[in-house]
Amino acid sequence: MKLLYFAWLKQKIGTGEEDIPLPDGVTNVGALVSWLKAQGPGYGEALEDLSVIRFAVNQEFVDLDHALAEGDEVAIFPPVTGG
Amino acid sequence: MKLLYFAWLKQKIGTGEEDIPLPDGVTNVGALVSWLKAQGPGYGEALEDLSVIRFAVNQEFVDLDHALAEGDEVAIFPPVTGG
Amino acid sequence: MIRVQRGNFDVGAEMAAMSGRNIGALSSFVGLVRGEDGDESVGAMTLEYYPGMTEKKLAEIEAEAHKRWALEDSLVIHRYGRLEPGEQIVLVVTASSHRQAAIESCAFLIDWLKTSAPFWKLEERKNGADWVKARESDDAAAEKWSVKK
Amino acid sequence: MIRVQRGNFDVGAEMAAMSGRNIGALSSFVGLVRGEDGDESVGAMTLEYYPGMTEKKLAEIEAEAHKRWALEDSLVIHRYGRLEPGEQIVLVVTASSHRQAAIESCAFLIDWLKTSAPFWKLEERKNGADWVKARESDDAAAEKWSVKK
Repeated sequence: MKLLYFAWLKQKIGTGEEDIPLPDGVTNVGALVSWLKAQGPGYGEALEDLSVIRFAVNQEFVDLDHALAEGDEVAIFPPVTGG
Repeated sequence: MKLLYFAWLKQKIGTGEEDIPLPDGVTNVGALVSWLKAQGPGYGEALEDLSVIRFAVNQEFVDLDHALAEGDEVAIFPPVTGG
Repeated sequence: MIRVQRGNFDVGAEMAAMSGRNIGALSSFVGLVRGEDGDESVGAMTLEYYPGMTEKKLAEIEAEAHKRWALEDSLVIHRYGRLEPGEQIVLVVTASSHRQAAIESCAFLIDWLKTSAPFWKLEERKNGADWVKARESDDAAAEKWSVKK
Repeated sequence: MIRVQRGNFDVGAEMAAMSGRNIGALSSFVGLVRGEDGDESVGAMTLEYYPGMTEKKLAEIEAEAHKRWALEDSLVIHRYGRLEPGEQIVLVVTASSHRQAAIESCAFLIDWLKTSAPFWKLEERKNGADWVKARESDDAAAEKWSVKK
């Protein structure tokens, strides 16, 4: 799957995009976040407060319980601020 | 005083502007209209239905009972339609 | 600024010329001569105005907009004379630090201009030319802002 | 039409390019980078976006505007990247036969763009650069149109 990070999430994680296989046991966005938090201190810091984080799967806004499949494009970003 | 006519009033009266001395006994706009109606068939026709006529004196909207003085600029026109 | 003029105007140039210390929002409205009214095709229209009073009333409503909203700058251009379908009639531009002030004041000015500005319109149609009557739906638009006509 | 682009845009040319059978009203809104926020001076801002999703969401809201109002044409241009104070950020143009449709749809689109479009802003201030937080007053502006964010 493709992971995309924007704004300060991108800065804290240290990359804007990465490709990973869907991790074992990860069935939804919430589980993916838990898995990511264990991947390093940048991830842990970036994903600490979920109240200021939003998610999109295949370019549609979703909640934490949205199911994931191999091949999905998952984007993680702060609430949008508009232009 | 200076009299100005606009739109179809100008067409019916046959002129857009005329200078006349304040007629004897004419003290307000209503009296001026009565006096004008007697000045010819064009005036009579133009000023027949006062519900579709508006007045300005010295470039401010006024009612029929607005007092007139020598030197006033009196404009007579249909309700404005905007641009 | 208020301009009543015979000639056309350049919207881009006018918007670019708006000046202010801290403009974050520019709203504009351009009114054009339509070629159709419902199913009926219409021809040119001729706009008559009252030189002196028209500019005065336009300046008054512009001042009122500056009283109601925090505007950095504003512009009203209104043309007169005979205009063909597709031609520009009127331009309103408002500039503010914030978008609500720019948007609302622009809507306020154009609602007033389209209903209460001292202009009279002669429309050319198939059966001849007719002076346009004031419309009640337009009055309602002006009343929404509680402006004395 | 939707365009997300790095470069600047020419408001006059874009408005002149609007096409329709019977355009009587053109509304536009231009958002610019302000140099001051309250008493504080601000520097450049950098706009980040989500290529693909941002265009998709902009196209969706444009389609929604065409569903709600009888529009002849519409245009949304949004820039990304680093922009200095005074630079243009966003343009909305709506064209309709009637002014209320043009004015309301333009306000609808810009309210949505300013609050709900997938962009993130990094502002440069005296003490460094900060990512702008979503504002509640902006949410209220979008809610007025009952649009799902």
